Amino acid sequence: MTTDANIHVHHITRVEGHGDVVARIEDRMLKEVRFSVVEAPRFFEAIVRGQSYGEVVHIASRICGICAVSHKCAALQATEAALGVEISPQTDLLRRLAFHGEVLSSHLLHIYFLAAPDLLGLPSVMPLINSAPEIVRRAMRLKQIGYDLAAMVAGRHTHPVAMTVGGFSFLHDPAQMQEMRARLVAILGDLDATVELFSTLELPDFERETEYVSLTHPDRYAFYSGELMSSEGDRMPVSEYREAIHERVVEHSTAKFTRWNRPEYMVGALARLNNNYEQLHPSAREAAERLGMQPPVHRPYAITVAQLIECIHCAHDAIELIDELTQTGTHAEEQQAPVEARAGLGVAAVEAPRGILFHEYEYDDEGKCVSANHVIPTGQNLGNLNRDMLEFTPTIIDESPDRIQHLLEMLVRAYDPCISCSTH
Amino acid sequence: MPQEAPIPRFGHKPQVAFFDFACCEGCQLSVLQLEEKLLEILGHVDVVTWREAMTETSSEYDIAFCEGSITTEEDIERIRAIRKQAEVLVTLGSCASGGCHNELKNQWSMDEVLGVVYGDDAGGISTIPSRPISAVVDVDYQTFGCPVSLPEFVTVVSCMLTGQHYEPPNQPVCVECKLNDYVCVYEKGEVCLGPVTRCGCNAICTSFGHACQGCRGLMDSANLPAMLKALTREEAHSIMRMVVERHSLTEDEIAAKLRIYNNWPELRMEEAQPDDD
Amino acid sequence: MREADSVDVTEDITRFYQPELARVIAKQRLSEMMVMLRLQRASGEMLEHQPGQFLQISLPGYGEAPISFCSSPTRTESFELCVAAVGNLSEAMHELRPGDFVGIRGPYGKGFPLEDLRGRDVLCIAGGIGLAPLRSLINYVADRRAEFGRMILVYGARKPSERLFKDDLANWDAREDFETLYTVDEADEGWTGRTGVATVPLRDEVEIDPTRTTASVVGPPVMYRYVAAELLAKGMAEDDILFSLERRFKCGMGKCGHCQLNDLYVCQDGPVFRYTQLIGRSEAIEVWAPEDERQ
Amino acid sequence: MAAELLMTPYAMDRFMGRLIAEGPVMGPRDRRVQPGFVKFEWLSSADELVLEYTTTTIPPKKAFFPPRQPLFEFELSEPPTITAVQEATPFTLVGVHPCDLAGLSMLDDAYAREPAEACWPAARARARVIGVDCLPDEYCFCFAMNTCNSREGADLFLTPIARGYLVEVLTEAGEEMLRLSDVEDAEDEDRSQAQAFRRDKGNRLSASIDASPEEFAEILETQELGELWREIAGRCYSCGSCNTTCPTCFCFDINDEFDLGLTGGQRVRTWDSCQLQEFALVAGGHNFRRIRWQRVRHRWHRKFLYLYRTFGRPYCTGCGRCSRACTADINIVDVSNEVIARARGRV
Ligand SMILES: Cc1cc2nc3c(=O)[nH]c(=O)nc-3n(C[C@H](O)[C@H](O)[C@H](O)COP(=O)(O)OP(=O)(O)OC[C@H]3O[C@@H](n4cnc5c(N)ncnc54)[C@H](O)[C@@H]3O)c2cc1C
Ligand code: SF4
Ligand code: SF4
Ligand code: SF4
Repeated sequence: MTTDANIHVHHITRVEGHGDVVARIEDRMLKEVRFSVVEAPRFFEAIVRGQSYGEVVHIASRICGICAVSHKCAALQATEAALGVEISPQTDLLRRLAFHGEVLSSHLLHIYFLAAPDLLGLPSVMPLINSAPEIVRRAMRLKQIGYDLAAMVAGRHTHPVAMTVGGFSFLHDPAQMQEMRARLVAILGDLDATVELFSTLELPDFERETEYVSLTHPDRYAFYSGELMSSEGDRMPVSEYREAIHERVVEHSTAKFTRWNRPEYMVGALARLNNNYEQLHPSAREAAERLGMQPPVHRPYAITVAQLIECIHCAHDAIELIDELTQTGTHAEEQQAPVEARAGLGVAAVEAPRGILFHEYEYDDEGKCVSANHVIPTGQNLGNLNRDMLEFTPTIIDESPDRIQHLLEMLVRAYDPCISCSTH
Repeated sequence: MPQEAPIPRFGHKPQVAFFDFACCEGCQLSVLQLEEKLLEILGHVDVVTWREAMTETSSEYDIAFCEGSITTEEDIERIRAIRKQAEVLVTLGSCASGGCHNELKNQWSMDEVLGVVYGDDAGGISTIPSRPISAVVDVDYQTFGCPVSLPEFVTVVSCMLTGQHYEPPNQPVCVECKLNDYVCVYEKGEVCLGPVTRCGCNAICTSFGHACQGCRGLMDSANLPAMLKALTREEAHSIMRMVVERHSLTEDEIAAKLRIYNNWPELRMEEAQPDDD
Repeated sequence: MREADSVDVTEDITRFYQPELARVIAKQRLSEMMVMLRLQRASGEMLEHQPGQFLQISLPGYGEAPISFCSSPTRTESFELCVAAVGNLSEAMHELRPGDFVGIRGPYGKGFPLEDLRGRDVLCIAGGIGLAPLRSLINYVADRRAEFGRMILVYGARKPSERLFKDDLANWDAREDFETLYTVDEADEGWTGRTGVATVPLRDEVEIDPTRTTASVVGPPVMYRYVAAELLAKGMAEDDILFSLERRFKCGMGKCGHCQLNDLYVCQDGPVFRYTQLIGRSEAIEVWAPEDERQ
Repeated sequence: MAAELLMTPYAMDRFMGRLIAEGPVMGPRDRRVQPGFVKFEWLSSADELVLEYTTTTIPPKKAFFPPRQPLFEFELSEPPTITAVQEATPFTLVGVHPCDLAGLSMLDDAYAREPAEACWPAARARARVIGVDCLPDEYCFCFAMNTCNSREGADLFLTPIARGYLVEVLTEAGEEMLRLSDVEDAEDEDRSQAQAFRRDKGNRLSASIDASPEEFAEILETQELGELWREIAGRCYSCGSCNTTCPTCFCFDINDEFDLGLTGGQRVRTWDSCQLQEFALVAGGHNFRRIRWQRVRHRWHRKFLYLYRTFGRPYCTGCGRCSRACTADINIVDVSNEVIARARGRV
């Protein structure tokens, strides 16, 4: 039986960015437990000042290499709001399609490469390259389709410069679109095999009810746009986010924490699933049933499973979007809306793979950025994660220090934190 | 000379470690997108440390791939230690090799940028002017791009494993753009940094009709004064006249555009012309 | 379909660029930077060449580059090349072992005009690794001694340790019918010979009959201007001065454009030129003139 | 003069369809991802062909000499093996403007010069060429370079007229091709329309070089214009776009690439440009055209002096691509005329 444990994981592995897990147990009493962000900030809110709007959106995309499409789209929408730009319905459809590519690649990276090794009792996916190459290939195939889908629409997955204020700098090749559709149909089987795999894996059973925050949209499962929503019942336009989301600087962290109704809340796949479950594609809901994931789900370890369900939704919805685009055809006239520099303030929010993401920019009358604010999903989750750790650790206090450490690391990983992005 | 494992240069299967400094980690992620090619590379080496992807670590490695910029005192110590251990150090992407957005912050005092982001609570956070890894330690192979240009990464890996040098190309993006038969974005009235930017990306941005943003940094012989002249010259022929009139850029604005990826060391428009005497 | 004289559509159109194989039969280290490789065609056939000509030599994967023959065409069963380790290809060539294969194309280019040299006094001036192509000429003269007049060699190396072909140097020095003037820029402890640049002994110690002499010069680009001045001062005609030039070659056959010197292709029209051909060609002269004299 | 026939737009469409069915066809096509810009591409159907266009970025020489061309593959066995990557399918090149026909013919001469290079003529020999008359843009000056009515190397040549196209049959191969088409006899009205088209084109081409090729060559040969070259070089990026878009440039680079297996790879030939800083750099750091103005001067000398003297005509077709491509707006006609003006001012 453990009486003392002094856990300090310096730079936890298999997460994006640098964070430490600290837990101190003395005499079976939890003295301290926390996840702290020690990432070096890059000061995006400061460095975009003075840049013209066209460059701001490119720089903003560099906040994160994993969810660059989300950052790009948030920056685009905020900038378009500030400059009063109306994008074409075609652009809206294409951006939503690119989004699905990013969600697929980001979630599958997490599911297979970051989270799965824990569940399979492995230190990483590397040993599988020799022992179970078909799983590694499946994982790479799945992840790749996300990259390729985003790249087809946006030119490149990581930092998609072809997405510009007002539209796109090029029109994708329609022939490629059909090829992509066929590939999407073909990977549905791989996704099904993944559901199969996950239905056999056991997650630590820790539950804690919390506030779930996401976008919500009247017509669809919200990713690219929508209204701000809390599971506590609030709804408001995104432009009023400062009324709800309160950021603060905390000790031990270069990322800021946030609160809304409760001192901490959860964002991300599980929050979306809880808030918008009915709008999931029927096949995704079916998978949710198979995986025992009908809302409300209060198990943070199940975030990974929620991501998998979203992947199924995204694959199906991407196929439908492609069909819609094929039916209407894509037109050069709708590729790029006219843009004029003017002074203005714009706010936008999107559902990045890891949760709701806010960008806000103010421009002067030459279209140069005066100020910026970014609220990042991982930052918003930090409070909630720390609260989980605080409540979960006492329940496992009798485990060995190694086991405690492992369970805490798994909990951090379940949130799929994107730390450099949260610090930005 | 037949090449067979073990790689002759190392006398054994080399051990590889990945490290990251301040950046978006998009370079690592891009490398993961190499798919089959990545598996082929992994066949020649053993990855022993890669915090993002694996929990196993080792303090023994032959090759270190490093991404990101150096922005803290602690980073300097860390990269020096890595340099000491690694026989070969490869920088991944522009943050590590040249200069990237990170270096934009060097325009202001560190107190000012801390204040803008953290307000009055920034007390515990420290930062130093950002610089690429290549400005702190010797680097054996450099790859540029934001994110890293995959064709260049593949070339560098094959050069490294066959014991060859790799010099970053000293040619502008226009060369690759033209060889691919892309439409010059100036023809569409946009301003492109391709003529002064180091190629090696296979002109990826112009391939989808977007101006080169200059992410790979200036090539050695970049003629910046020529860019000032070209973008402000009134007596131009039709295409360039359209560009000049549409944007009416000032010299400061042109410099600001170039600075996004070229602020280490601080960009000086008049100086970057080692080509001519 | 267009008429194409002598072009067979189905033939292998890239053969122009495909090397044949040659085998390394011996390797000798000449200095820290230099090795000499003795090669034989894999087909076993002889390779005829002229002193001053070059081969495009390659190691698949490492590139291709021009290297001069350093053996005399009178010794035909194999041929020798001498390679300085300066880059990817040449460093890899230093790793070759007897039995290994290389690719060769050639011989290419215009070498030293042997017909014109016959019966005349042969003055060779070598700087650094420029001795390599001249060795081919010198040994040719040695093997057919009766066909030539005086044989004078001025050779300057940077340091004693960088001197090439030490056995040859000693042999030539020992011959009654050779006049040799060796110098180094920087002496070391064991060095008892001359020090200073090659132009000094050329100026002070070489006496020639300018009407009977042809000078063959190979060395670094900066050397040519000074040597030319000395030779002209001795009364030589510009037409009797031969320079072998270095440029970048990719094809070796006057197509790739890299070696262009004004209207000349160094690989085709040279690499050995008469001084008369170079006078008035700005891209030869500018290169020899140091910075201050550039207009 | 060769036979002249009429092809209606409908017949043209069917003709192209049949050509494509018969074998590979390359021709000007609208860019899928950037509509409004035309490039030479392999066509998959007749409706992709754009016969009325101003100019393409890259000239049609790429059909015979691709910008990036593997020369052979190697495998590092004992002994190493070298395998040709050979492509010998006959094809048809459609939609080549007169200036580009002249450009192809200039490269024929350049590559045929002893020792003849085999790739180019072999690629040329397997292709049929159909020319078409052009729509000039504000950068071209083919009239001044005497290429605007070139028919060199074309098997058929098309001129747009009201009823479709006037077809000139120039070779037996051209006649042979027409078996795939439904042509009618041309009438006088068709012929005069074609002439009017050419006259009209000529009238729109006003730019010209103010000296004869011989005089221009002499000026370049005899005049020191260092100051002018320096001025131009002050604006030049050394980006090489003027070379990489030129129909008469033929310099190239050769490099080896390993496959990631590290036991094999290929030797690749790519287009190169004399304007790039390292074009004349050799190992050891010596650069024989290190200074920008030397490279700028070299470009003019090569086109209007060296190759002019070797082959009897300036190596410029007047297509204007280099001026159009130059993002520093260095215009070949302006600079040439400035050279001439300064030289005359001096004498
Ligand atoms: C006519 C002639 C004869 C020569 N004879 C000899 C000789 O006998 N011994 C000797 O050691 N060297 C000789 N050289 C120089 C030799 O060709 C270069 O040192 C060699 O190309 C270096 O190749 P690398 O790949 O090792 O160097 P790198 O610096 O890696 O070269 C990089 C690239 O540039 C090309 N390159 C660099 N320099 C040259 C060059 N000078 N010519 C053509 N391509 C170049 C190479 O092909 C290579 O692809 C000769 C050069 C010429 C023109
Ligand atoms: S688009 Fe940019 S990179 Fe391409 S040719 Fe034009 S200026 Fe150069
Ligand atoms: S295209 Fe213009 S800028 Fe580029 S090398 Fe040619 S002349 Fe110079
Ligand atoms: S030099 Fe310029 S105008 Fe002349 S053929 Fe070449 S690209 Fe055309």
